[in-house]
Amino acid sequence: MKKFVNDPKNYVPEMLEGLALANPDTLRYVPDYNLIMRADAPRADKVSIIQGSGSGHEPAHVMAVGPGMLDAACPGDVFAAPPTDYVYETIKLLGTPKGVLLLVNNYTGDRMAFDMAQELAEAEDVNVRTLFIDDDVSVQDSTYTVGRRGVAGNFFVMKAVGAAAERGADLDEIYRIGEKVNSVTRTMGMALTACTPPAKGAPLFDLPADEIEMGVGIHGEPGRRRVKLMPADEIVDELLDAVVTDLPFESGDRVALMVNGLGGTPISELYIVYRRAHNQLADRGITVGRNYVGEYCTSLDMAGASITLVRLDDEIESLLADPAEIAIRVF
Amino acid sequence: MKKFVNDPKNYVPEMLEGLALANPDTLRYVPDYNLIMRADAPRADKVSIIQGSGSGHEPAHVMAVGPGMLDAACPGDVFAAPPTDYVYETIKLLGTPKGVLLLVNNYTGDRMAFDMAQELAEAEDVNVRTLFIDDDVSVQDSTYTVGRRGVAGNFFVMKAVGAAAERGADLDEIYRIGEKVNSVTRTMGMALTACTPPAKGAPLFDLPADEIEMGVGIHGEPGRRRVKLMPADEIVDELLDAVVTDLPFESGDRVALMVNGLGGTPISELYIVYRRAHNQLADRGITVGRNYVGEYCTSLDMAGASITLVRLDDEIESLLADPAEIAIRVF
Amino acid sequence: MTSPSSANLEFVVRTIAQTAVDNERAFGELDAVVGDGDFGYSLARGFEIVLADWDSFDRTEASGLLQKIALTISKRVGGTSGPLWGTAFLRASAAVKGKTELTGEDAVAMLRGAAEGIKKRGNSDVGDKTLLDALVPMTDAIAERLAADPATPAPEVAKVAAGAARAAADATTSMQARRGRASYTGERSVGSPDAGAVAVAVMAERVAQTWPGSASS
Amino acid sequence: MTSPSSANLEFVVRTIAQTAVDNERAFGELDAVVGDGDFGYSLARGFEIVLADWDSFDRTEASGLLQKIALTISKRVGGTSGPLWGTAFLRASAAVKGKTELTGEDAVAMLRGAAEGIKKRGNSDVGDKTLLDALVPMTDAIAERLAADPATPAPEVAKVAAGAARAAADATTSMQARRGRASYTGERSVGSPDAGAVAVAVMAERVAQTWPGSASS
Ligand SMILES: Nc1ncnc2c1ncn2[C@@H]1O[C@H](COP(=O)(O)OP(=O)(O)O)[C@@H](O)[C@H]1O
Ligand SMILES: Nc1ncnc2c1ncn2[C@@H]1O[C@H](COP(=O)(O)OP(=O)(O)O)[C@@H](O)[C@H]1O
Ligand SMILES: [Mg+2]
Ligand SMILES: [Mg+2]
Ligand SMILES: [Mg+2]
Ligand SMILES: [Mg+2]
Repeated sequence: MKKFVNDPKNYVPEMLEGLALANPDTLRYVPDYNLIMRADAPRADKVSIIQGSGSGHEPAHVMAVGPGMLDAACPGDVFAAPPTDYVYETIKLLGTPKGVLLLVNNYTGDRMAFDMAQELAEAEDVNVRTLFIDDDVSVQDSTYTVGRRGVAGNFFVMKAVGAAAERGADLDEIYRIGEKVNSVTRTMGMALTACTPPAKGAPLFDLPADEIEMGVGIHGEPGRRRVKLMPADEIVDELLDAVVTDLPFESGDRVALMVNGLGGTPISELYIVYRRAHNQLADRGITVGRNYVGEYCTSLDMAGASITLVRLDDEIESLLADPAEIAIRVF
Repeated sequence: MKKFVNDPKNYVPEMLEGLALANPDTLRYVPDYNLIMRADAPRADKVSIIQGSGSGHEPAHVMAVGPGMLDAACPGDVFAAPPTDYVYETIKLLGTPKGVLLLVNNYTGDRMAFDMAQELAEAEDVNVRTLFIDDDVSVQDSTYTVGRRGVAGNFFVMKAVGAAAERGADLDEIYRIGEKVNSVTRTMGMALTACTPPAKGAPLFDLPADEIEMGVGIHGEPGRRRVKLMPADEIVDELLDAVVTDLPFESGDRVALMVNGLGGTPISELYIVYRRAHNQLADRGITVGRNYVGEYCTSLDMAGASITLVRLDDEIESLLADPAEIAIRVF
Repeated sequence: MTSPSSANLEFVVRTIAQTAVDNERAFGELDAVVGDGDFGYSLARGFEIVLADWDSFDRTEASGLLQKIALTISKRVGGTSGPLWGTAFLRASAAVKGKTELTGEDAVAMLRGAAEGIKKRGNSDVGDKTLLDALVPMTDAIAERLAADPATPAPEVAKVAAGAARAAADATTSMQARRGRASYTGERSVGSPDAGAVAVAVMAERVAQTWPGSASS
Repeated sequence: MTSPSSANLEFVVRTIAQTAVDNERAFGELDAVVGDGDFGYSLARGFEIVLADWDSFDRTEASGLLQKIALTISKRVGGTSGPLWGTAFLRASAAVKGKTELTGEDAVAMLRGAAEGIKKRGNSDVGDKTLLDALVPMTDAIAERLAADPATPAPEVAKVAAGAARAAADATTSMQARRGRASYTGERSVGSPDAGAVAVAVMAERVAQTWPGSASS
């Protein structure tokens, strides 16, 4: 396994320690609950926003903590939902009179941990609501599955509710906004290579040198289908078509377009993807109002990308444009 | 080759096209000279800053164009200095009464192309100065080599001279600042894996599963030595020691610390690296005044990282803290 | 059957814990086929604490011991397994609340409680290709055997349980996952057994093989 | 020696260009050993334009043709090779300025001009493990042969050149690079030949093998 890792068991805590050392004035690391929080949280005049999920998706979500976005992130081990207890303690630490919003990607483990923790916290009179994010179109939603997965689109929900919370909105209003953003957000991703979880020390799955996985999950879950390697433009066309037709996005729509790298793909390639996606949307009469090219929700060192579209309206666009200060930065 | 690529010959132009499509109001792509420039450049009241180099190091340098940093970047093909002619045309396009500063990483091809272009431009009365950046401690500087290479430390030179130019400084003053920053900047990198240039379609060198390359160049040039895979902390210690003892950085120094990913390494691992580097510097009595964790100067999809230190003084720190707006962004 | 004494319960729980720790890698590999590969890691992190803290647990009462283990698991185990296995131990604890001597019926009640807890927490049932597909058939086999011969010796019951769990776990291979991460893969989940079900079988086999005084131990 | 006519020059230049295009991958591999692997790509991008634009070039005068090629290379070839090969063609052009008929001495003068240009531009010399280590010995061998027998037929001169270039290129294997990207690797550059020197040898060999009317063509 070729990684910067010491003992794989310390992968997450050492990363969090590094993050806190790099942001001593703004972030606080609470090792007991594996928690990253704003140094100035909780604030009595503001709803606290918490996102939890497995680790391995950085910058989601620990590096999205800061003014205008999350008040805390409560990560589990790599690809594992956090223990119920940690979620519960995080809610208690961040509790404010205005309440707490939990953002949870729709996975069985995360749902259960957050459900249980919410119950426990409510028993202590913390006002909590939980919003599930499920933007991944690669999984068919049906009663036979646990529903769509939450993937890179969670960024937009975090950003919008983070901005609304900063503006002083109350919990129900923030919840409404989060649900609305989720309802107009769609994503599909694909893997060029597998990722290597540090505790496993080997690639999570075998992907031959000439095959790719369309619709892969951000935990390396197999996707829709495995196909032969294709040129960039063909990959983009397939992803985009799945995303566009799902909502569906239509001619005249104004969208945010995110090209998200899965961890092992350089940003040069992401712009090659962006180029095609932008042009294809233009051909469909869809205008890109805001764009995001980079890493937002990764899958460790997986090479690959996802494409997310959000249908914009004035409210969403204005929330996305609000300032935010988080750990991923250039200066 | 597992990449988002169409025809490898179009790798760079398609990336640049994507970049321009994503930043229609601020950036302009000039396909004839493979050039990315600020849409509002040149400005008569300001020295123009141009950085050129091979491609494959993104976000360096095409994604560092914008207010407070570069006025233009003039990239060559992957790992190849730009043709002389393109550099010459770029200088002419960006020429202002206050002059033009060329930032060039110290490689034979780049030096030659920029030297020739400068001569040509001066013949047409453009006021040009060229600053060579050579922060890589892994290469011994001697009369038998072409000297140190310029690597991720170029970010700090760009940032400082970009800020100075924005403040209105004249060409000589900006040159002085750039030289000063370069003189207190030191970097060393290492590779966990080789990178795959799109035109080659295969890894640039063979690195067995249990070996790493210490002191690798950002074009996949072999480094100081090849060693067995080590835990993250040991790798960091070796890189940091080489960097610290070179200037040398000493107890009481205040520094900027950059942990730069080489393209295939996820940011989670970079924070594991940061943690160790920060703690080791503290042990040496060196204070981290500013830190940078992410990708600044990559080597395509290479897994690996470099560590850069800059000795800060009030002037440098203030320039680094100035605002800048470039294409890599979160919102 | 001689009643499963408190010592027997301790033996079973410790064996489960040790099996989880010893099979961290193997269970992870199973989960990697159509899941995300962390199942072994998650279980091992919880159960290694159970083993480390064992001597500090108050073991005078079965229900209390099981509750303590449930808490350790919810505290330290993440993923889907944390809530599921935590709930399972909590419900097993509830099933024998106040009892000092445990009978064969109590063993069945604990296992049924665990299965019901998992079903509720996981919104799942037999047939969804989860650990329930080993746990429930195993419990049924134990109940059946005890109904036929209430005096079946404990090691014999353990063998029956192991055989039933293994057969049921193997049978998950042909099933299509409808719950958990594997369900995203639809038909592609067919062809490999469920990691959780196999874990139950391996634990049951280890219990049977190492039962104190058992032939094959 | 029959004077290398304008047709001969055209043949040599076209052969060099075609060789660069045909060997894009091979030259790249050589550069990848201790360099960055783009040498073949860089050369091919320039020379494919030379071939494509060939018919549009004014070929009535040797010097003008070589200058045109020099410009094409500086326009389109990046890396170290752009300035070096561009300079080489420019200096070759200067060496025969105004001449209409080219002699063997002119061929030597063009090659010497090219080598001097490279040395100046690259701040390098024979012994640094660069293309100079094939180009200069090859030029010396041509000059020597023409001094010994000024009437040596052109195909024969080409063979001499190819043999000398190949031997010299092979000999770079044992050298340590002191210029160019390979120099960063210090002693690790020993053991593989220089990509630029091999390219010169391959081009010279192709010229010799395909010389119009030559035995082996
Ligand atoms: N909804 C559910 N109900 C019951 N068991 C489940 C459910 N979802 C998953 N499982 C079991 O959990 C196992 C996977 O556990 P684990 O790897 O910890 O979960 P995750 O998918 O969160 O990584 C599966 O093999 C299956 O036996
Ligand atoms: N300073 C120099 N002088 C002469 N030849 C050089 C010099 N540096 C490099 N070369 C030649 O150029 C070749 C490499 O060219 P190329 O791959 O285009 O350069 P780069 O190192 O910029 O990628 C080397 O094999 C060598 O023959
Ligand atoms: Mg998991
Ligand atoms: Mg090069
Ligand atoms: Mg799992
Ligand atoms: Mg090269």
